[in-house]
Amino acid sequence: MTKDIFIGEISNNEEIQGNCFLMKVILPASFCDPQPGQFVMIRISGLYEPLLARPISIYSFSRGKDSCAIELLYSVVGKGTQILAGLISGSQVEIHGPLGRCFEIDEARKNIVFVAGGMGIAPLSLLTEHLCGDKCFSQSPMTFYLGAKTAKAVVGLDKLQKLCYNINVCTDDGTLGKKGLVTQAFQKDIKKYSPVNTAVYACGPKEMLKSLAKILRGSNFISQVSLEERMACGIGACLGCAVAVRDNKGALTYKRVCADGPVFNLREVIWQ
Amino acid sequence: MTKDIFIGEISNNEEIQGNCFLMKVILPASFCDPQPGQFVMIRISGLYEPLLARPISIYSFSRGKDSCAIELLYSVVGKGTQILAGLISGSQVEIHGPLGRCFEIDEARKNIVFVAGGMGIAPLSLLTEHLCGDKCFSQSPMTFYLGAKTAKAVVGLDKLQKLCYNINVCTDDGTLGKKGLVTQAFQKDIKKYSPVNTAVYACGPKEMLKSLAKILRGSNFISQVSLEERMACGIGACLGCAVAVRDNKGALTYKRVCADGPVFNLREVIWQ
Amino acid sequence: MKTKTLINMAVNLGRIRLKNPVMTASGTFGYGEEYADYVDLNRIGAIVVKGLSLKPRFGNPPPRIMETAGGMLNAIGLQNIGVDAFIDEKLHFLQKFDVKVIANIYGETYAEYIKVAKKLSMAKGVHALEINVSCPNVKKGGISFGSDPKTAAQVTHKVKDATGLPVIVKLTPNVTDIAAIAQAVEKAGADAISLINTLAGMSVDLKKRMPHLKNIAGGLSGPAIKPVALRMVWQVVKRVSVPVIGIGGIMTAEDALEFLILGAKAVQIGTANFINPHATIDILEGIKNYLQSNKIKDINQIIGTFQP
Amino acid sequence: MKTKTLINMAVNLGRIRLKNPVMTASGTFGYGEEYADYVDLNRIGAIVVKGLSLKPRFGNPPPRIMETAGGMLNAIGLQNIGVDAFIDEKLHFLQKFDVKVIANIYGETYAEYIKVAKKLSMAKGVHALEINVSCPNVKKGGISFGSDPKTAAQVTHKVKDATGLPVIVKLTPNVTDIAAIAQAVEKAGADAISLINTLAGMSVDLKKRMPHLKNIAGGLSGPAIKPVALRMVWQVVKRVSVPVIGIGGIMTAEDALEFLILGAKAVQIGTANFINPHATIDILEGIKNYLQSNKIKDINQIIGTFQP
Ligand SMILES: Cc1cc2nc3c(=O)[nH]c(=O)nc-3n(C[C@H](O)[C@H](O)[C@H](O)COP(=O)(O)OP(=O)(O)OC[C@H]3O[C@@H](n4cnc5c(N)ncnc54)[C@H](O)[C@@H]3O)c2cc1C
Ligand SMILES: Cc1cc2nc3c(=O)[nH]c(=O)nc-3n(C[C@H](O)[C@H](O)[C@H](O)COP(=O)(O)OP(=O)(O)OC[C@H]3O[C@@H](n4cnc5c(N)ncnc54)[C@H](O)[C@@H]3O)c2cc1C
Ligand SMILES: Cc1cc2nc3c(=O)[nH]c(=O)nc-3n(C[C@H](O)[C@H](O)[C@H](O)COP(=O)(O)O)c2cc1C
Ligand SMILES: Cc1cc2nc3c(=O)[nH]c(=O)nc-3n(C[C@H](O)[C@H](O)[C@H](O)COP(=O)(O)O)c2cc1C
Ligand code: FES
Ligand code: FES
Repeated sequence: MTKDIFIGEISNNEEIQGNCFLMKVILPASFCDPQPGQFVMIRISGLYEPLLARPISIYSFSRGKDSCAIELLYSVVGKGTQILAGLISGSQVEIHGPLGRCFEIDEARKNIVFVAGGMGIAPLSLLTEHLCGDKCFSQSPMTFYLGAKTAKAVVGLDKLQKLCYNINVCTDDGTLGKKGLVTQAFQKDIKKYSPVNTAVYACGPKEMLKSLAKILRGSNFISQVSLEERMACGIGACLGCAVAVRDNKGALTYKRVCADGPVFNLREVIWQ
Repeated sequence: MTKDIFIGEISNNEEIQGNCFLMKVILPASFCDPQPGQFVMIRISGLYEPLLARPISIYSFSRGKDSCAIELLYSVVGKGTQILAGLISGSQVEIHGPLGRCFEIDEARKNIVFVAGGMGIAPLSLLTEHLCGDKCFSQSPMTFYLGAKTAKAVVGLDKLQKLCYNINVCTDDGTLGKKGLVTQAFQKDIKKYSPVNTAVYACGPKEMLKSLAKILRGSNFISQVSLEERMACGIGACLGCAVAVRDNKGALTYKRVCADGPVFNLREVIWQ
Repeated sequence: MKTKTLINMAVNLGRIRLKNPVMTASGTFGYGEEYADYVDLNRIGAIVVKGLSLKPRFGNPPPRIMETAGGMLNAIGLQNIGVDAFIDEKLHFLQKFDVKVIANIYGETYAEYIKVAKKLSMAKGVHALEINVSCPNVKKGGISFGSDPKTAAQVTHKVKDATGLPVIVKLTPNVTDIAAIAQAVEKAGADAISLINTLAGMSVDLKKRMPHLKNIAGGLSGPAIKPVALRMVWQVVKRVSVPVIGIGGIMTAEDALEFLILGAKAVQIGTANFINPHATIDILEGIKNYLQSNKIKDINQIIGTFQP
Repeated sequence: MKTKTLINMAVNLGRIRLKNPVMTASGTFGYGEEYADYVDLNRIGAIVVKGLSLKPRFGNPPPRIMETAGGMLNAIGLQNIGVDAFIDEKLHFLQKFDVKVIANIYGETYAEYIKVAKKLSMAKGVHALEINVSCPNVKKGGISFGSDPKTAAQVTHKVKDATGLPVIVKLTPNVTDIAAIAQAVEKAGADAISLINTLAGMSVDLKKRMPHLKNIAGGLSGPAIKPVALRMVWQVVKRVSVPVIGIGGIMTAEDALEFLILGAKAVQIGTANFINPHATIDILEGIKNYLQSNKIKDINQIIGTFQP
């Protein structure tokens, strides 16, 4: 009986780029400090439309004296996010979380590479912030590969630039940074990184993660990826958010993105 | 193809008494002038919750140069009205109307009596306004019987006092005006009115109208009442808003509150 | 706008050719008149009128409707003016429009179905019959004709014998195996099959501690039932070769397209008309826009595109 | 607050006495553990665990869920750890609480049902079995055991013979005559009947032009199905004398009370747990408040109060 859903108040919710919103939610002090990679389930109280809460990664977190605040970076892709985008400051939302397993940090791997596609920047941005604040990594080389369809879809760059000096932006149409896929940009540079010293953290569309898996296959790189799947409960009860992974014996089994993830070792994921 | 649903903008929506709200909606100029007794179906666009529009009488109407405005007086009794009450100024609503048949005015009956219970004041207030503006009735004696459960439930009195000098307020608990039912107050006075010269207009809870029917049974008074029933379409297509009435031969038949009413001759209504 | 006219929207429901696949659902569009001020009736694929019985019917006592989550319950009780009054008073109005008119019919005995069908077949301006088999079969103790393949087939058979008009059989979803019933009515001669009618449902008033509807139970319609309707349409299209018309919770063009993609040749719009009297036309336009933005030139190219 | 304790909330489900009528629905509350941080499990009437099969099952490939209007579709595919792992790994945790534990079981053959039932009957800490008869009967070509009175009765019979525990039979709503099935399982020895399981449904992804669920069809749950659930509970309570447990779209105390007023002795909370992990307790408190403000001292006085 220690956990519950929190009622949060939206203090800001604006379109920062075409179709992409940044929402700040003020929460009671009892909301736990989230770890990078964790997410919340967000819902409008009282309404059955949408019925289910939507999972959104925690993009930033700050704690005040009597309250704390999270920021969510989300793009409007369907009805649920559409309704979220319509909420004005002062509106109340139900926030369930922080949920899920965070990125695991291996102190032995000092060289950090991030690969983000689209909204994948959200959890990786929080991770970057954490690592920068961690004295164990403060001297670590960090490289960020950030991909998007087009210049207008690149979000969160401002904040990132304050944290990370080495950012490679790619767009599918070349309107910002290099033209091409973010995984291609990483692949070009891959020789720069020593597999045993490097940790690759990635989040983005399935196709991007699939390419990354191909690139890293057979190598000694360690890579953790944050996956997405439709969710109902967010806490491991409904088994709705299944993802196919290899078990110890290499056989296919299903894990729950919400409770066993959303962060998985890239190696264990089975791409269909 | 002359009719359509209008998108209105709420310019004001406040609680004027415990649980009772006054909403002002700005509408395009193409919205027709409503007649007293007519109503609108109101809904929040885009949502399926509530699914159906709610019928609310037009309480007041004004026409500007490029737009017009209606006022709705409503009490929160369930989910739909609850959601309406939560809408802030600037919100958009779908307004369908004006709908239904209005009160019919008999120029021969110059003596006017209104009997309103609770929210029943809404259509009767608009009717009073109309009659006051009608030169045929400008000299007519008008008496308003206004009933409510308690003082706090009496609404619209301010506006009414500007229109009608003879207002009898009754509350069930005697906290305002006379103690007792509004129909009892009318019954006490009934001898004052000549049946053939008087028109009685009434709106209120079913029990109130039923009592009125009893009081007027066998007399020569003419009475028109505005009825309520759950509605889906509001335009006579679904047959959902049936009310039992007597046909020409005195046999039971069903009429549609939305299209054949909401105003009926008290005499034809069958009370179950 | 010009390019839109290049998209073919016409579909064939067996012998009936519709200018587009957007029809109205029986009982939700009156006799057409009620919506004529809102919608250009010439633009609708077909108008299915309120269910007609041999004699006029009063219907059920109120309350007759109640809202539920994403849906509504109705227990109208098939109130209607009767087939004769329809022919004498209502058909004339509909004939002024260039639109297919489909008469939805029902009876409590086979004989009633036959008589209503015969009367409508002789009237001018009716293009097809739609048999509502959800009605209680008085002889069989009130169990609906449509809940058993045998009685459903029997009604179909008898109506087919009584009319030269194309016959659509409208199925009830309150059954274990809708595909078996569809196959039975197809074998009995149905020219097309429409589904679903409403799901039987209830709701309870906590203040009165009794059902909201005077009739106790009613029929559930609206967005809430769309998943059930889609599933049943899918089960039926796989098993019959006559055209299938999808009905149930269609509020938008996207909803309609879901049915078409699964193989429905046309759709009927019901409850949506109540909350948007312009729904049929909005849906028609929306389907055209979808086809256009996907560069599809013929509606028939989207129908049944999902094949597992 | 003190006066609240004076209200009796205990109900009897045949041989099982529940401290209150609020149970969890199978598959929506995991094995209890998942919600133990949110809810004091001691306060729940009974916990029905995720459906158990003889062998562990992987379940269906994703996507497994999809939201619909007022509801959700799921095609989990009965993923579970298997009855042995449940007994070895999960039961222990539940035994720490003063709560009735009900094991929901299913099989693809009679033999499987029997074996699962026997294993659970020998384990300590299981208070009753709930038979899920919605599963495909492999021998009968995949038609569910619960869609035919004969097979439903047969499963009931066999499980009853295999166990000394009270047996609840959980009915599927995808049938023509739910009351006939209820009567059949009552006759076969069911100690109680719970209903409804999910309605079969589908939804289509317009971008991919294929169903959202990999499994094509899934089960519809949530507020959308409440009217159907209420109607079926009403049909069943009228025809059986064993206790009936109402399930389907219960989100609030008011929803639960609708079922109780119609005659359900208890209710199960399903989808509501997903959007409010505290739903069971909120509903329990809400029922108490309703009774208190209506001056009713015993929950049993509200059960079945509607009599037409
Ligand atoms: C752990 C986790 C973290 C996430 N973090 C973010 C984030 O920080 N920012 C962000 O914009 N989005 C994030 N998402 C995705 C977000 O949850 C979905 O975009 C959202 O639920 C879509 O809801 P909708 O009602 O608008 O779309 P729907 O109408 O439900 O669907 C529209 C489209 O979105 C896809 N979709 C729906 N739900 C999900 C889901 N749960 N995961 C993936 N795709 C989905 C559908 O396949 C469909 O193509 C995250 C998802 C997960 C699982
Ligand atoms: C022609 C007409 C004019 C009306 N004018 C007004 C008005 O000016 N001001 C006002 O406050 N109300 C008015 N009403 C009543 C109003 O429509 C209902 O109070 C409203 O629909 C309730 O919606 P809900 O979702 O809040 O309640 P629900 O949750 O749907 O129901 C709550 C309670 O309200 C009752 N109710 C629901 N719908 C109706 C209905 N259509 N008619 C009567 N009772 C209903 C129910 O029986 C129930 O007891 C009018 C009704 C009609 C038919
Ligand atoms: C108020 C109402 C009346 C209806 N009357 C009839 C009818 O007379 N005959 C019939 O076959 N179906 C009738 N139906 C069922 C609809 O035609 C349709 O099958 C059902 O409502 C599902 O579609 P929807 O969800 O789009 O409304 C009626 C439905 C409603 C809501
Ligand atoms: C994700 C999910 C999993 C379910 N798993 C089971 C199950 O294993 N066994 C079973 O009998 N019912 C199962 N059900 C059905 C529920 O127990 C319940 O009958 C149904 O969801 C209707 O109730 P609701 O509307 O309150 O959710 C499941 C439902 C959902 C949504
Ligand atoms: S969302 Fe329910 S188990 Fe993951
Ligand atoms: S509300 Fe549809 S006929 Fe009156």
